[in-house]
Amino acid sequence: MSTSMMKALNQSLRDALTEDEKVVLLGEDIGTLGGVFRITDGLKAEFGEHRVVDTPLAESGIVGSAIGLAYRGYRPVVEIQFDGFTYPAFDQLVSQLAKLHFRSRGRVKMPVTVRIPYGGGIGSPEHHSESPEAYFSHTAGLRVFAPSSVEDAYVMLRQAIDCDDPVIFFEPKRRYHEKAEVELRTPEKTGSPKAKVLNVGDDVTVVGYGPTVYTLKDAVLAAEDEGIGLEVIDLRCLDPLDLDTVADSVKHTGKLVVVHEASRTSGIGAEICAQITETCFDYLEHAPIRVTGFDIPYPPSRLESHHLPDLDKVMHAVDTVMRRNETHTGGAK
Amino acid sequence: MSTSMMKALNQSLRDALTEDEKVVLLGEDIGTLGGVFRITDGLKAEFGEHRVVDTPLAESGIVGSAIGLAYRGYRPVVEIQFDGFTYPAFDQLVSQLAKLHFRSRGRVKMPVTVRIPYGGGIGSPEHHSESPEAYFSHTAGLRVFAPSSVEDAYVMLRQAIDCDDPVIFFEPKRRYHEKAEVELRTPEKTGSPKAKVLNVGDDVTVVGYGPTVYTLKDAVLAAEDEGIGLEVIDLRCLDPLDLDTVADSVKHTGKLVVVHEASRTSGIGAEICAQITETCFDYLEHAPIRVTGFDIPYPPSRLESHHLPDLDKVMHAVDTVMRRNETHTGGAK
Amino acid sequence: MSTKHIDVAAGCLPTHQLLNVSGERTPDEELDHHLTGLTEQDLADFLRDMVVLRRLDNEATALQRQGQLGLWAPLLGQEAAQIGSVRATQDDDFIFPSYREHGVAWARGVKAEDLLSVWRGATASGWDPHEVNIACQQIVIGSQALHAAGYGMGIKFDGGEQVAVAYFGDGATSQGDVNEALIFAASYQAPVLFFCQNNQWAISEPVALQSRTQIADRASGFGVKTWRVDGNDVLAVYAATKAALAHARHGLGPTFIEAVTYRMGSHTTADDPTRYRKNAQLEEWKVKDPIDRLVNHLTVLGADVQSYQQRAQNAADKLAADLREAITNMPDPEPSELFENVYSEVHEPNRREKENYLQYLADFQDGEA
Amino acid sequence: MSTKHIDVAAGCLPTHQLLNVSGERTPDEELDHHLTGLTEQDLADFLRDMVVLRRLDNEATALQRQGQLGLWAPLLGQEAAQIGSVRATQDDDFIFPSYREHGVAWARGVKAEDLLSVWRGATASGWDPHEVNIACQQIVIGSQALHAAGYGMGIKFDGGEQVAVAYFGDGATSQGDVNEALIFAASYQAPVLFFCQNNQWAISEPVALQSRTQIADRASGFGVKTWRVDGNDVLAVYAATKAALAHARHGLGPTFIEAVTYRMGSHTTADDPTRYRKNAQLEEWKVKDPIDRLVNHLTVLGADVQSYQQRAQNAADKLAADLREAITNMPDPEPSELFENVYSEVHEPNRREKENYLQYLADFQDGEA
Ligand SMILES: Cc1ncc(C[n+]2csc(CCOP(=O)(O)OP(=O)(O)O)c2C)c(N)n1
Ligand SMILES: Cc1ncc(C[n+]2csc(CCOP(=O)(O)OP(=O)(O)O)c2C)c(N)n1
Ligand SMILES: [Mg+2]
Ligand SMILES: [Mg+2]
Repeated sequence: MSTSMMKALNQSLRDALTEDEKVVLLGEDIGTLGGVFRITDGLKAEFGEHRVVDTPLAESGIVGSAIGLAYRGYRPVVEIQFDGFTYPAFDQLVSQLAKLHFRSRGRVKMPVTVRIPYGGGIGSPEHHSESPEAYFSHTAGLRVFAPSSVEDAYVMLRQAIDCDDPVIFFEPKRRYHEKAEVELRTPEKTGSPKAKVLNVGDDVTVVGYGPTVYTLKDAVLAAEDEGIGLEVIDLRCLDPLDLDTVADSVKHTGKLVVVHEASRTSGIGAEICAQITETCFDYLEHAPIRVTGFDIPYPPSRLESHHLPDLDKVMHAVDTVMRRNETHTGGAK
Repeated sequence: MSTSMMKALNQSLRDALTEDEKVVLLGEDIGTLGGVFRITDGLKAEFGEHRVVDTPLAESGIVGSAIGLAYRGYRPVVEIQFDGFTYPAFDQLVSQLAKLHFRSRGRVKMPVTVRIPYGGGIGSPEHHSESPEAYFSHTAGLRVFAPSSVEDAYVMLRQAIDCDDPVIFFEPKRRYHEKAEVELRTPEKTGSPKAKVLNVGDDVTVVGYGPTVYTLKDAVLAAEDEGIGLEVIDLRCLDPLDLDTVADSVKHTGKLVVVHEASRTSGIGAEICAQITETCFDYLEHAPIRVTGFDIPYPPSRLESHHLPDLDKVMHAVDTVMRRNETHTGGAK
Repeated sequence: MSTKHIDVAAGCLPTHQLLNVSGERTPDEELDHHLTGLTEQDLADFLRDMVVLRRLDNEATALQRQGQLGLWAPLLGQEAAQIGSVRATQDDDFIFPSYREHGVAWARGVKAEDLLSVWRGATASGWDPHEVNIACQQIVIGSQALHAAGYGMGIKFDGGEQVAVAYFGDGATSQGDVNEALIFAASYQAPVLFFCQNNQWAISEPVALQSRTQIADRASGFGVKTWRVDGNDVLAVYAATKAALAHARHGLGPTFIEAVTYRMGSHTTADDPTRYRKNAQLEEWKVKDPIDRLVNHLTVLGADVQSYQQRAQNAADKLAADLREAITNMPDPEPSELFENVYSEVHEPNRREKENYLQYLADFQDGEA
Repeated sequence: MSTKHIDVAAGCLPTHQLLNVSGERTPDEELDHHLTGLTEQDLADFLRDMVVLRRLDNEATALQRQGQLGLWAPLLGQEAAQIGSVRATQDDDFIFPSYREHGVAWARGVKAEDLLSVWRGATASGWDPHEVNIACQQIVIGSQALHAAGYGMGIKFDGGEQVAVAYFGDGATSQGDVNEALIFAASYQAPVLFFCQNNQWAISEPVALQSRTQIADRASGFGVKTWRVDGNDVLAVYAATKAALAHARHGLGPTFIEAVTYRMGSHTTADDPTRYRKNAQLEEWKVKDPIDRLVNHLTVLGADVQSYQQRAQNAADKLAADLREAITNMPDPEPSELFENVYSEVHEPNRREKENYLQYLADFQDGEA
């Protein structure tokens, strides 16, 4: 059956709502409208207004009340309408949600999932194209999931909801319409997803997640044409990072390119490069490099194609670590 | 004249208030009380309640109204009472303060300084010992200053206030009482401070900032005893990072240890290690490593000495990059 | 819609109306004198403003449909709320708008194409805030209310005569920032006008979800002087705004206006309101149309309405044609702009990033990369 | 203090008082019947609670001075506000306290040493929230109000009979979160009681800086049923809390209580109130002391006050001795605790970090490192 990522997410929520009556959804416009991206389409009609809850327009309020619901034994799934509207809830996310399990010495569980459609490339106005994942990666106590495929969207959202820890769940909004032939099956295990090798190759390890993974798949073909074998890894989970999988690969290829849309400085790419350098120092043939968004506010949409990692920039970085272009570091900076 | 860091900061604010009538201070308890750390002691009495403004208890309100004051042509200097209370203002800091110059295409200036006493080691309760600098380092549009010495506290605060860009100004609160013989002189240039080599050495480059710099100075002596020469660099400015100074050093020593109190994952240390690996790959004799706080919420104070980088951990890391202890990575993880 | 949000508590504050639906002037002891000096010509100008604005709005929607804009947020139905209020301000009152105050910016002299350039995705800001005394448009709901509070504090500190005006919607009143702004403005008794266009909806959410009292009553609880007005009545909006600004200029502190209006169109061009609201409600509000209301009033006054309408129509036609021309010919920004104005003083990493990327692009064009 | 904050608007809501300063019962039509069933023994228990609590507070301050605690936030003067309210709750009402509600936690059965262990820096939480139905204490001003709103929404969703109670101070009312909490609770008509102890100060800031209206009036603007009570009158606090909880249990939605009281001591042991407030104010409030008030009332009632006081004194002595013993012998936590409960399910980096550090410590002890 061919399913889109939107539908897979919708089904994932439906199945979670069906299986556990303590699952409740909260967010702006998620009820009657079904969400601005229609991810919750039909769920209020099916489960009622006490399970699928339209909230007042206040993100701190949404996350804060989800925390209260978790105290009451609920398993809230929160939708933040767009990435750029996460920040009003930052205090509740960082000082409360992330820390309550620790603060309570394990007595209070915070099984809250915070869904955030993120990333650019859809021609939106300001605040609708951000990639704030590094903030949460730096925050102990949170898990951060970032599915890239239709199947992962379904499975990982189920895992996130089942997880007793808070999960920030980043949905690659510009891939919402991607389709795949998949059977959506309830996952067996919770915990955090592991990184996945999407393509085996000998020359360069290329790591990405979420919306950039499609670009990396294109890069595999482009590199093949040039006789370069890319080992492509989809991280899937950004916290905890499964860098054993990456290290295994780099020990084999000796070269690493990390790709993300978020700004480069102090982004997740920096952590990956730093750790891999630590664990694979003797194997590295070139410094790990990054292909990322620039260190600028997300630009007006008519310029966003320059800001986003694309096939050319990834290939340029591959050439760089292969020492094929020595003059400058270009797109990978 | 012997001056404490507290006094130097107080004098810096006094001089700024005197020289430019558009400078206004805003914060909780900064007026009549002079701030919980007394940094603004006496200033309300001297300059009046329209220059030194006690605000209602709301951090978003403080930063948001500072932005409005900047629109009006003021140069607000905001005090966030403690690091852990920065987050309610996160949206105003990240979506407004950082982006308004870009958003307005350069027509609006945001010369706002946000002073944050940060870091641990003073036996405080939760939320009073955090090191949130990486969040701001990842946010384009902000500058991030982190003085470590009495003199820098004075000079860099003047520079921050003079700077037409927003500056997040991190004050190492556990060093507030440090004293030094200094003459406090108005700096000649604004812009961002450069990194400073505090000790010249041949063997290992050790980079820190703010509260850890004192530890690094101790490490110089301890290492000398062991016959190791440390080149110690105080970063001073965390955004923009002046890594040319660090790279020059690492090209000489071939080894790098980065030290900060903040949690390790996706901290500023990761960025420094990643960039230095890029620029100095062929010079490195060992992977750059980090001595940082753990990836945990800041612990209860009776455990904080374990969490904080100390002389032993720094020396252990030095030994590691010198390949003197091979068994495990210990404190540096 | 859920039943639990229907029984909104009856408010304490009356809704001021100076023009009934038929266009007759209804007396209002508190507001009447704020209309003193308003001539028939002024009313005709209001009419022209509203007609031109509606056309601008329609044209923008059409341009979006044709792919010339990325998105558009129509103001259809809110013309009186915007024109009535902005026309009551002085040019040096500083305005902090949200993303829907096209009328406010346009009335202050912002060119239509500059307004639309942001929605085209060609630029981050359509005007110079210091030239027109309007801050950059605000998308993050409610944030600008605090900026207005701060600006008002500044006026108070430097003894200015101006007023800071924040515009926001009914939904925005749920944001912490708007509430904190009321607190700050009240605490310092700063000259700030909080102007809330209650257009009944925040995307798909009815106002009753945000507040069980009248929004105007909420503001009263903060000790802020408040008016609730018929937002489709340009005279009531104008008079209340005059009253509020006078209050501020007399040093009496912040004020709040709830302009009760209706978003006749979709939330944005990406929205489909049929999914969440009944046509009947729209029909109800059509009767209260702000332009019809003023036309009726001019008729009641015995004015030469047709010639006023004609004049307005001509201005609208011209604006629409010029706008279309300007937008369809608008060039894309240069990639170098990506790196500009991130900082007011370029710093080294910023400079290098720009240099590297422009070099990369140049090499690429040379077919090197 | 600046003059601009003195002319607070006169409030609409009256301040309920059931005991005047001399301890005489004053009639209150709205609240009187909520005292039905309260016996002299209950009053004596209130007295004991308050006396013990004051002793606990004094002892903690002393222990802090002696370096046994890192910090302490005294509740001196707020005993009636805390005891009167918590004694009106049911055990399964869930409470979200701030950092000063020692009396609330203690009355619910939290041991004094467990309370103090957090202030000692020995642990992050002094109790199991699910055992005593009190959330972890909250330091970030106002955050817990939203948790209470959410908990109350949960009660509403699952049809429970409980009420969620948020405690916070006057300063907290300026935080966006508290205002959003009122909005959420009102929107869903959730069973939530917002209990504000207006102790006149937020560290050095007088309440007039936060609000120019009575805080209770602010809540009314949100459509939340509100009482303003004399917070040093244990009967008024008790009765109002009973009324509020009944309101919620009848499905009538959220309520707000402003308990007007006074922080007789310093903000915390790190604070020096002589820097910002006049002694005269303290003297004024001493006359209104909550314990004296109840003693006076028992005297007026003709009760054997001395024996009640003796009993209270004995309980207080015992608590103080036990507490000192427990605190001075309290061991420091093990370093391994650093890494525990960061996640409910240990993950690999967390496991490795713990293992590495414990190994490092072990090596260190072996003199290796
Ligand atoms: C902080 C934040 N959250 C969510 C959004 C998404 N959003 C854009 S407009 C809107 C509704 C706003 O409603 P209202 O304040 O009534 O203004 P209106 O659109 O009716 O003019 C929402 C939820 C946003 N822009 N900012
Ligand atoms: C978000 C936040 N900002 C600042 C502080 C620092 N702080 C601790 S207590 C306090 C004053 C609180 O006053 P109030 O709410 O009246 O409670 P009280 O202390 O009087 O009980 C402040 C500013 C904090 N804990 N949290
Ligand atoms: Mg609206
Ligand atoms: Mg207080």
